[in-house]
Amino acid sequence: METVKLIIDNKEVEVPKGTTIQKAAKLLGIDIPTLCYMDLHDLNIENKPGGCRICVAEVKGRRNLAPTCSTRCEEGMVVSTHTVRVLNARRTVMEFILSDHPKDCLVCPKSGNCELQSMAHRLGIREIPGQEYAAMSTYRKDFSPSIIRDLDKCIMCRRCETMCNTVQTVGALSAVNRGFMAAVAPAFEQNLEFSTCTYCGQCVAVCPTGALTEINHVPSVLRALVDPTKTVVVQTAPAVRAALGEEFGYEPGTLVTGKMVAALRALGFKYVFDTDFAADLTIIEEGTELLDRLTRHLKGDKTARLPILTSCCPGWVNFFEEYFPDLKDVPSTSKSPQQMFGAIAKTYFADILGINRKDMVVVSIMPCLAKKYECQRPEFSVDNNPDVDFSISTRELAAFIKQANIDLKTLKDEEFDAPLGESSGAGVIFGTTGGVIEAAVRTAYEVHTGKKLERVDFTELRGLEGVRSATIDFNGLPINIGIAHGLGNARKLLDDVRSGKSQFHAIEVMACPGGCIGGGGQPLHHGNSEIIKERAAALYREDRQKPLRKSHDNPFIKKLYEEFLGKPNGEKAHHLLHTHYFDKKKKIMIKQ
Amino acid sequence: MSSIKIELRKEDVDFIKGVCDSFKNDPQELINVLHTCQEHFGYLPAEVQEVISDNLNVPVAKVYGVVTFYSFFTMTPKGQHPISICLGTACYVRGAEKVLEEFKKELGLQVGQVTTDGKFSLSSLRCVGACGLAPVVMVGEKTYGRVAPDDVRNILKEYE
Amino acid sequence: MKMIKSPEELKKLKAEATERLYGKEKIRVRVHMGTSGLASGAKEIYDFIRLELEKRNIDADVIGTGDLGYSFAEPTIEVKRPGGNPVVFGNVDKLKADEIIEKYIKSGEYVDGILPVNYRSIN
Amino acid sequence: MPREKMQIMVCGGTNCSGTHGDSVIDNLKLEIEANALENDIRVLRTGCFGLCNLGPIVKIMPGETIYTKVTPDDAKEIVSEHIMKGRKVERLLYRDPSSKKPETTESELSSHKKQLRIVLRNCGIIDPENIEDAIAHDGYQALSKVLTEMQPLDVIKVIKDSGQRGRGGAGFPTGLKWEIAYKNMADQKYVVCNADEGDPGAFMDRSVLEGDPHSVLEAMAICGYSIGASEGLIYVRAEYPLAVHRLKIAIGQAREYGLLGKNILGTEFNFDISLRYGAGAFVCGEETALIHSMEGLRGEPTIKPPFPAESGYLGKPTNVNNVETFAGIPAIILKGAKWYSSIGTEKSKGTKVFALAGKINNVGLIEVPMGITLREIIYEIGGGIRHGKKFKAVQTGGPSGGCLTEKHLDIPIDFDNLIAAGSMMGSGGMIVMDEDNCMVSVAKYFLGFTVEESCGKCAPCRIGNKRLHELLGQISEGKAKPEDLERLRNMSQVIKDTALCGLGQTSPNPVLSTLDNFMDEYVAHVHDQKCPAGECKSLMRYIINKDNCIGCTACARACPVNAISGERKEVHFIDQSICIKCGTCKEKCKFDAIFIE
Repeated sequence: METVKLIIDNKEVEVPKGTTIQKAAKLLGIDIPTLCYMDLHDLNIENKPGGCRICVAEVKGRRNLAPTCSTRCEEGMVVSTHTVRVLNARRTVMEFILSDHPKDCLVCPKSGNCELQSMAHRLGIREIPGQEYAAMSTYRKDFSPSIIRDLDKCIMCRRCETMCNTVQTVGALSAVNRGFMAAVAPAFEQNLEFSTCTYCGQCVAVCPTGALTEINHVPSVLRALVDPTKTVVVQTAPAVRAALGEEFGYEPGTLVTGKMVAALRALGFKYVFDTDFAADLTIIEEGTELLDRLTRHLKGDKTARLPILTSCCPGWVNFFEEYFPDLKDVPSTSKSPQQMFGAIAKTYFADILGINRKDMVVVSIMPCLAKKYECQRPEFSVDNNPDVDFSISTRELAAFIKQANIDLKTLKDEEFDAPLGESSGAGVIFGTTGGVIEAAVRTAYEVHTGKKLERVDFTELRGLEGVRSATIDFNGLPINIGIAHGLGNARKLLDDVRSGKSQFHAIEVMACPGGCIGGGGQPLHHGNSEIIKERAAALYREDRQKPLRKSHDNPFIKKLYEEFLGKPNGEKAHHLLHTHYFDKKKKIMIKQ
Repeated sequence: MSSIKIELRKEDVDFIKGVCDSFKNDPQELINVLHTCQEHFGYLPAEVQEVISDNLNVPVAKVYGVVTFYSFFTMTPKGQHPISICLGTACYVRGAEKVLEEFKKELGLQVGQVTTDGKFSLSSLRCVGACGLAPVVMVGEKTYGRVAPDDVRNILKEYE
Repeated sequence: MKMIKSPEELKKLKAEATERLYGKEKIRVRVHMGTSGLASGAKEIYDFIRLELEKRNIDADVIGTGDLGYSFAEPTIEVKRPGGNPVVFGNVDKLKADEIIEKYIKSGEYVDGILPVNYRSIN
Repeated sequence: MPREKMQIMVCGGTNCSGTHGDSVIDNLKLEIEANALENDIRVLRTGCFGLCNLGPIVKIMPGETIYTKVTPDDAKEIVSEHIMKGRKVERLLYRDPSSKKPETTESELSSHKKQLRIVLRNCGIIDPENIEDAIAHDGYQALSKVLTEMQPLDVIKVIKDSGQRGRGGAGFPTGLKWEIAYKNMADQKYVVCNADEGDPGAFMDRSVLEGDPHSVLEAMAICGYSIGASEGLIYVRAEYPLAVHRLKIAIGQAREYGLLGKNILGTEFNFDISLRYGAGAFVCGEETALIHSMEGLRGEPTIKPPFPAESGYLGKPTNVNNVETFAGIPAIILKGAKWYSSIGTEKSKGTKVFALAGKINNVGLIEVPMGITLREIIYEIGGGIRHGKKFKAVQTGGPSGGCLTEKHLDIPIDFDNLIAAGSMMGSGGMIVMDEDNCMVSVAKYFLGFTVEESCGKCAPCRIGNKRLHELLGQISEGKAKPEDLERLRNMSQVIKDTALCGLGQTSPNPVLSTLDNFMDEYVAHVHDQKCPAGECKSLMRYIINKDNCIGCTACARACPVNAISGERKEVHFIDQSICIKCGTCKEKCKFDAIFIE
């Protein structure tokens, strides 16, 4: 590889040709600050508009300062990253940015976790001159079912736009207007609700400021907890336990399952259950559906459409309802684990407790913002009583725990409650890309072949590549599996399905890059994709530690079918655990 | 979710489709499509942008992003007699701002607004290239040169 | 279709065009009709001159061109009489155009508003 | 045809302030009347001959005799000798200093004319809607020469040797640009003509497109041949409907004549041109922004490298030049690099078209050799300052440039000297300002333009320029603090240092250059709350002169905000706290009793 040598802050460094100054500096331990640049290297995501101009440095012989995020190293370059000129420029530009930013840090939802705030601190900004007459660019606030947009706080880093367009290909957000009033917004600056937004929350996950945050459902949960007439049940998604610890100072990848359960109990939840249980249930239903379609397909039944697509990710469901309504009979009809849990909790478990579903409140802790919208879908309620009442994100849970004076670190590990708290390792790995399909394969293989799996770990289905494929031998029957995470990658596979080119029997799709561990409701990764890798590793670790690794081995699942549901995909199961999809593409109506 | 239904007349939808077709539904031709549609409709209402988005397969947010980027595109209809005051440098140094003020006063409008009867709309633009005639005012297609604030009332009278 | 298929044909066409457009000595009027000229009323002057020359039975070519650059004196027109040098007149309104036709075009008598050529050109 | 009457033409008149043309005319008329010749001899006032250093000029027809530096006293001799006796007045003829030979006709004197038309050679001459008129004027001869006699590298060498630099603003050598695009291999390359002339007060590109579109088409084809491109695009402002119309006609005719399309002039070379429209974004003059705009996107600039020559339109090597650059190319090919490089200064060759505007008499387009001085442009071509006012400054380079003052009047204008003087060539707008223009307001005007035209991508331009504009507003309202001037300079410097594209980086130039050249005006606004030019409204005070006021009440009745009080027949008084400085009172006063302080 061709390399170049250059000097940064009097230190020599040799880097491959094409390396940016910023990356070269990092090798020397020089951390050049930036606000807009973001590199999620392992996920192949880069945001490099060169817009914040915080990362500038002096390059000898150059007329103006160079943005180090996008200036390539050249042989013999001499770079200084902290001369008086650079520091003055960086501070002045920061003052510019702050001069058009609300000063309500104390009450901002991003306070303490805001990259702009940290930058102001780091650069030692002590005053913002000219505030008396400085105009601010102000916009209407927008509250959608999942996401709050407060564009007054937008600094035009364009990360959300990159996520929404380049990565997710959702195209709900675009830079709009120009100059001082430029911002990132949906078409016609309407509410997100009326856009093509899937609520995947990736925009929120990367927003450096308080411009994009989630709708806070903690107050509603709190009200339910103190209501003596309500039995409050909580379910926690698999990806939450692998990330919650980060909010309390644990290293990324630390599993805090037991402490999380203890904290939830301490918060007053009557029953602390595991969404993993519902994940196991999902596998039974989805796996049965897959095998059914597969068998029919093999017999030549043209109505059995393949590939089957997973349907446990609500962002993904929103996406295909918007962009692929013509394929809405292709995905599995199985509800997501969150909704399966709610449906079972408010029927089966309410029966066990002998209470009316109206007196039960189901709360879910999710790594996801689309779940907030999903639980509000009208088809997931009975007589206006939703199966899942509130969905709060990992971040909200962390804040809730802190507000309740609970020191997570000192809590003793506790166990989930029965019966909806028991799960297999297959349910755990739902939280990472490839996990759902691996879980499904574990079950489908054994059900289809009648043989016991010798090897439970399908490592060929794991990894962070955007689109992956593998062929699993079902005792002589090769099953082609496709995996996509990130909606842009999903679109590629879906385009093939639409055109009939797809060779897959089953496809797993997760809306968020990395799967749920990289969800829009997770603790912020601040552009460090290592964190996402660590979380995935943690889930696979928990899977390995579980005594049961396959969903159909979960004794409580078996019991559920025996006592309540009957057969997988049976009539009752169909009624409670399956759903249907809608065509949500915008229609152009002809005026008569 | 984008579940709003938009309504347009069939001939309008057909017109837009025709325009997009004539540019081979190439997303790169978005600006040319917008030009043609604005020429036809006089402005680019949201509905028109939706149909363009649909035909060119460009997210409507991006279409809107483009429309709001370029000052030539507008989402509000112009008045029957659109009045544009050139604020190019040559006109500026010869007092165009005072002329603009006079129009604002006479019409009770701000730049970008239309009179309630839809008769006049007021806009400023940068250099129509008739610098020799500065300050220049355009009403529709007609150009008025060397306009002084005192002339404003007379110009408006022509259109009453 | 007048496809030019070789450099020789281009040269030939150049000669033909020059002959056709400039070969015959006659009165030639150029009205400068760029945006700036048109904004000052050059189109009206163009129409007026065409019509009036016809009415007054004067054989002439009237050509619309781009602007000459004399923004301060627009509209401007250029008149070339057979054998004479082209003369540019500025601030031409209908009254002036009438005067130019009557005096300069008909009898070569100059009128006010002449703009001498103030430049050199490589042409 | 009747025998031509004798006619005397005198330059100047109403427009010209530099000479005493008026008195010359008066005296000539007196002499003619004194000799009772008024029926046979006419005295006419003409526009500028472009020979102002020899002016006033008197031209006598027939014969085209030119007298130079004529004084009013010379009238008598001209009439008695030349008119009555047909003898030329030898001493008034111009004599070439070296040959001492008298030059008597205008054409003999033409080498003294300051303007030289290369780019504008056909503007106003040919019928732009008739390709044969263009062909009759050497149109497409350069293309023919290139295609049959030259290899691509030969063409690039000619352009390089000519020393032509891009007329779009930054002055990058054209030949070098072509060479880079030539060297970048690709299956498809593009030639783009930047016709998005957005600089307020500049209209040279439009004039070329409207007056001589074929030169541009021809040059683009030459460029295509040189760099290996078969497609050309013209990015033209939609606000130029006439230019678009004539371009469409020209392209159509060129195709019809086989001068665009396949196998041009029977060679292997294919080249065609299509139009893309701008939609009102100044920033699209920047190459990368222009390319994004052509791709149907927001015209936001991106960081260079990669340069368009590596990765431009659709990611392919793209050569972008502006209209004026292209329009000069055919002449360079036909007349040679040596000829072109003999014009201009050492580092800036050829001619430059300027759009003269503002407080100058002869507003319009001029084309002058590089190296001419501002003084020559303003006083010898532009006819001086309007209404005989005092020259204050010239803004060149539009919102990206700076102002040049009295002290810069004699520096030879070229790319480098303008930059050294704190301004830039830009696209060639030249706005002349007189004593009535407040330089703080001028800076504020340009910043207002930049704020409106900023794309909003980078923080220094999006927010920084807004803050600069606001602070200039504070200054012009007399509300700024002394330390704000230092802050103004620092903000300007940082924006220049950190902004993403050329628009942002140059946007503070009007501030920096006025700070450098007119610090006293800033100080007056900040320290004394006074606007020396009397332009800043909020610093103006309308005051009633007690001696002149007779108490007619006209002003008080006219005041729209009732700021004027006073009894009938008594001195009136203006309440400054109510006054909105509309000036109505001053207009109404018949006794000159109201003055502005």
